[in-house]
Amino acid sequence: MEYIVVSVLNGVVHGLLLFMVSAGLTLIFGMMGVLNFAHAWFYMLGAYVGFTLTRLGGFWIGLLLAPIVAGLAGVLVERYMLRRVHKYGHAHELLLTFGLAFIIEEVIKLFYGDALVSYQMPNYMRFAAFTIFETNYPFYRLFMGAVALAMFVILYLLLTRTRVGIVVRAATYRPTTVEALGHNLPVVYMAVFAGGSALAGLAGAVAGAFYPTGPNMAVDFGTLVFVVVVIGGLGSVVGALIASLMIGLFISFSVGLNVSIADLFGLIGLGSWASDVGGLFTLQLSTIANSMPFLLMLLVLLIRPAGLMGDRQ
Amino acid sequence: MSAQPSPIGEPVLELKALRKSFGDTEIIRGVDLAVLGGQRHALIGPNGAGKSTLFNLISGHYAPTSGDILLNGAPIAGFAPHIINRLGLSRSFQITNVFPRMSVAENLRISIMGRRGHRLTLFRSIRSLSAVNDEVDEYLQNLRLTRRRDSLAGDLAYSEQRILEMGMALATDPAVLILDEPTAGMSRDETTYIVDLIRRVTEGRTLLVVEHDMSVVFTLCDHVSVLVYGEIIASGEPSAVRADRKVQEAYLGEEVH
Amino acid sequence: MTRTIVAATCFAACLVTSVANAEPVKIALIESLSGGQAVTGKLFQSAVKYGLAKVEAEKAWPDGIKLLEYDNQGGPSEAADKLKAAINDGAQIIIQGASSAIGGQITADVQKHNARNPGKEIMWINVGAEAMEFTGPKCHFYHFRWNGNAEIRLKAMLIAMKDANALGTKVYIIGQNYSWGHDVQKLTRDYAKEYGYTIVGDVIHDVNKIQDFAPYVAKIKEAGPDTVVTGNWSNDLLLLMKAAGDSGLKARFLAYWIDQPGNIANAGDTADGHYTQSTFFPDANGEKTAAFAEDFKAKTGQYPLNVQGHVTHAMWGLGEALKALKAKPGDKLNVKALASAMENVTVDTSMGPIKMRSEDHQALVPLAIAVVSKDAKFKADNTERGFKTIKLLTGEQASSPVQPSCKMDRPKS
Amino acid sequence: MINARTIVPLLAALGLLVILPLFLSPNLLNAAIKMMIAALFALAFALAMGQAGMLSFGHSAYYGLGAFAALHLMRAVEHKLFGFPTPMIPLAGALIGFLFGLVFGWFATQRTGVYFSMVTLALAELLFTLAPTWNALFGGESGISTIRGPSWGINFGSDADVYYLTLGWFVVSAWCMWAFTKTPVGRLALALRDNEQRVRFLGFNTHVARTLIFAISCLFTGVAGALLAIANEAANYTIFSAQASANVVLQTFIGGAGTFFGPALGAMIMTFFARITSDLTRSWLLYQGLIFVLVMLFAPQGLGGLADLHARKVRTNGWKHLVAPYLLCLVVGLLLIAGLVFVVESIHVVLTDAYLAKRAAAKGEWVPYELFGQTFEPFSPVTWAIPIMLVAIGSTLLPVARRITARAWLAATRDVPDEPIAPSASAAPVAPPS
Repeated sequence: MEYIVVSVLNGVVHGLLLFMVSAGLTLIFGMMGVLNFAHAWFYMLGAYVGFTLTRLGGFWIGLLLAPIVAGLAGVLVERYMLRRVHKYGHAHELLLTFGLAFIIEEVIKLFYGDALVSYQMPNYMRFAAFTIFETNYPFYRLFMGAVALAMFVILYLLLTRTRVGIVVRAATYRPTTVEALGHNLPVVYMAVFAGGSALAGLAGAVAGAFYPTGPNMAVDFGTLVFVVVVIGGLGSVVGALIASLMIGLFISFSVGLNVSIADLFGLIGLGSWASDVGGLFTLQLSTIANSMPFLLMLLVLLIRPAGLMGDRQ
Repeated sequence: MSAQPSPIGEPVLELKALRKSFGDTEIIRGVDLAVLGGQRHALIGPNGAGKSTLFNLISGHYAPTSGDILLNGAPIAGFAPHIINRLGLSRSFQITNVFPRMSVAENLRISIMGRRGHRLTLFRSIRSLSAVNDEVDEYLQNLRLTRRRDSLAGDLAYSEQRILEMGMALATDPAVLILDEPTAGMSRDETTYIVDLIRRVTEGRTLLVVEHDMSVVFTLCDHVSVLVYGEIIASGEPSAVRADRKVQEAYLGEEVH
Repeated sequence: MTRTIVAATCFAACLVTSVANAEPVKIALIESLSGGQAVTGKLFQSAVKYGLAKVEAEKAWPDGIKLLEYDNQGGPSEAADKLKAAINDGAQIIIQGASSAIGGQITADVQKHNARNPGKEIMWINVGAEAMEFTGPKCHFYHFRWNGNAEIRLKAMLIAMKDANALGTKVYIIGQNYSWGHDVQKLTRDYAKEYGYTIVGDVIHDVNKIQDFAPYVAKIKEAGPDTVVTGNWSNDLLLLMKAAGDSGLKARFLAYWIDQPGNIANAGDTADGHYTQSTFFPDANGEKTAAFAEDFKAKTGQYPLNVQGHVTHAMWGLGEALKALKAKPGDKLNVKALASAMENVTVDTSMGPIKMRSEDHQALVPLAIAVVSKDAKFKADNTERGFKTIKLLTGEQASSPVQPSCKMDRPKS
Repeated sequence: MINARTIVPLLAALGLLVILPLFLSPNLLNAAIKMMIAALFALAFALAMGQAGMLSFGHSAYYGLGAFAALHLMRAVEHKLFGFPTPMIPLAGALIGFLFGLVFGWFATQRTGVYFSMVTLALAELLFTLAPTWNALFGGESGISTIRGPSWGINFGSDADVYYLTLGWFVVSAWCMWAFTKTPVGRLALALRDNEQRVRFLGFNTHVARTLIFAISCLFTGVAGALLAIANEAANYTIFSAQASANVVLQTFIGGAGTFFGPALGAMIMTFFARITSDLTRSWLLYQGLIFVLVMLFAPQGLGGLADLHARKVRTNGWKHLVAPYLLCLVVGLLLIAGLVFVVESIHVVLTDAYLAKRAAAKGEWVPYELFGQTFEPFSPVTWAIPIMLVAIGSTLLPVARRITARAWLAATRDVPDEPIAPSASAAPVAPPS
């Protein structure tokens, strides 16, 4: 029981973190069709801005400015790069951002070095929110979860309840009509991209204070955010949330299960044969817990190509 | 060009109680339709009547929710598009749908080499398939595209692209050819030209055409069915359908002022 | 055709080597200097430079030595290319350490090169590849390991913690899913009886892919160990310590690599009270180690940390071996002779003498065991914390037996 | 179209490649081997990407599998289990590449666009995770190592032998892939790239066709992997890493995915670039990223595409218009690059620990730093003037150079019928929102 409760808590918060990082990408992907490969690098940018400002002015200023800096970077990227290559198709946009990821990472490394930097949350936030079965639950984990939920609510309301959201959504399906109605689509796109990048920046500033902030932090998330978006379904904010939570819970629970394929064969009396074969068969589920997102994505793509909440491929 | 023989007067393509829903919305609500061999059958109807959906069902793009589609008496509902094509039904598209970065000749060649069994031929050069290449020239000539042979399909004029588009469907040598708005977006002259061309190149084939332009319908087709809100409300000779009161109300009344 | 070309290339190569006669001995450092593992590669780089500066100052080789640096970009295939480049540039001594994967490539390539080019041997000075097999089944005459390995390090920590009554009786093992993690797992199990503990659980996980260790900590907590043994490094260690600290896990960590740069700064107070070991801590041997640390800092900008102690010592060991050859100006380095000399070399360091063991070419390195504490005399990462040495073991004390799988094939001379 | 105009330069290039080892230093010879392997990998990748529009993010899987297949075969020969001629070892890579291409491709090609990419990525990623734990097959962390056995009277000990072996396989494979474009399936690949849906309505089973094409691409990828295994005589699981997949994507697009030889060109240039610059500067990845972004922005069809454009459009004697403007562009480019490099490298030096140690020794003073063998004062106006001057001159000349080049281009291509150029080689991975 204790294990289950703790695992659910951990899984949910990790899932929310994933959502926080991928929310912006969902927005960009869904609204513009742009596959921003550099998304996780905007997350990294946010963390380093947060780190720098925590030293200079304070943690909260970092939290405020990180999304702004990341958003401005997003504006530059959209205005001067993506727009140029838009006519060559989405593959080109993807490849461009792919190169951009290298640049962001290397420039950060140029200034901050190859080692981890010490980005810490303020001490007054470092306490256990509650203790459950003698396990302390850090307040900051709840804080991250709350930020992620806030992002979700705001995004959801923004897209479904506001005029901007309606225009953006309409632009997804009928770009020419929306332009004919007098909406400035380039500006809308720029705003969407900047907004998505800003969300990544905020996520970086928030999560970077809890997880290590270093040169490899973007690579770790680089493809995972795509996995979330693809599992969730093209541009579906709800889908991304569900996918994130699924991945979080899946990992959290698979860690605790010492099960291998050989054990499954054991159920039908072939256990010793499978153990002898070794390799894949004796691999414990817990050892490959973090490959689960990819496995999950394979399954989803083969069974439900449009993703969990997507309506088309 | 050798068309596969269609049994004249027998139903070649039959739709029986065909239904298709997307989520809660039913787009096709029980369509019964028979296209006879050699017939030039037009399908007309106001916007949103479900004409394109019907075409997508027939050509295998969607699987029907219920009901049957028979091609030469054999059921094809839910079959993959390439199977349906191989069974002798080919379609053109409402939106121009060619291979824009390949030459005109290459576009046609894809159709022809597929039909001639070179679908996965790996160890022969294109140039050695002389039967295919001869036929490509023949089609180019018939479609009056010889002059544009080596142009990229994406660079053709719009009307030429529509002709190529139809030619590609035709080049798979189908018994039944279904054309989705072949004259959409064309000028009067172009329309006359293309209708004449269609009439000539589809000689001896069974034809099902979605068309908005009533003059095209009346010059090209010998049978008209009217689809309104997913149902066939009338079917018959053009003149008879024109006189049908239901059609007048539902369709012509609002379309032709 | 081919034969003439072979002849031509040989001819060119001979030209190069004959010209090289009067030149300094070339030593090639092949490390990860860019990309994700650059931080480790640069640690090696600065210590190698520092160590060789002394070798050069002492004129260990009359014509001097020259360091060539190559970036292996973190990959074995690139390392193979750079090794070839180094050989072609005239390097006779190869230094590498940051990864056993790359070490595997280098040790095999060195063997093949030597088999194919008798008389033009090269040697690999291993300053960090810790997989057991390099001094086991893959051991050979031209490889020398100057660092510890999974067993040496584990044994040292067990001795020290047992002495300090910090080990307890219940041990949990968490490690990374590759040879290093497996080595640590196996050895911890093997030593259970000798040091009087039982394994209450173990888990192996993906390498450097996990963002959240809380589930693992939950699992550890359930098992209720006194001590958690982990060979994790980099993010995997840091995240594990943080998650453990946050959840209020009471167990101590016996962790191999807490002293990697950035760890202390990032882990904050969650690192307090955990045990680690190293081939060098500034407070390990009083004034001697402190003096070395200060000199190192003056030259390179920071106190020696992590691998830097033994990397420096390895360079000095190389210097001693070079000196033992008693070469005259103009002499060409004979690597076979150098390897023979290095087999029995002893080098004096602030940590105590380091002796190379000729049976398997594993150096007997003194190890210091430390606990992370605010009381530490030397602080790490510009924080208020540092490593407080609780025990210093001599090379003999820390050593592990020669692996029977090592069949050293010595050249007949 | 085989005619004298294409065959003569090709034969000349081949002849050059054959005699090249006579002139190359051992280092360059080794570089040439790796460049050919990279080029072959890129060509194989482009067969799926450039021709059939399948952007695979997991081609390292087949590269690695090809390498391990070759290594196991070489090991079997080394342990005298059976005999097998060394020059034929890449066949093992081809076979394994093809088989896995069929199986993995069967799953991946059920999807198109970005979903296809994600499936290939996931498959490669799973392999990357499993490989280090499967010691019997992949040899754990240190991988599998073996030795090239002598056969056919050649001992395959020297790089020159490996060079000729690689060259032979490169030429044969490249010829096969070129011939592939002339087959019905090769043409079908282009049609699939342009409009997969339409192909389906023309009677083709596109899933089978795409699987076959993907598997053929994997076959040659396997050959490239096997050649790498032969050259290195070892491999470990890192060969499956996403970085290897990413590299081939980068190289292919820098070279130009839409032309046949572009990817090979890109791979050769970038492999050489990495090899040279990685020992010169720690920021070479930054420069590589910059090159990639600049190519994507200003020459989206890649270097091969640019060359192709010149070959198609420039009149026979049009070159004389272009030489001077291009030289001007080169100068401007060099000025800008020099300015940028100076700034980047200066920052790099000033932020190293060694420099900080020097500053500490000088009690916090900004001591001079060394760069390119010169000494610079960090805050001296002279130091700052260098990059500012370079960049200022470069950016002033830039618009001028662009104008002159545009005019020269018009002059050089006059009288050539103005065929619109296809937008780009890459097919959109996602259907545009409709």
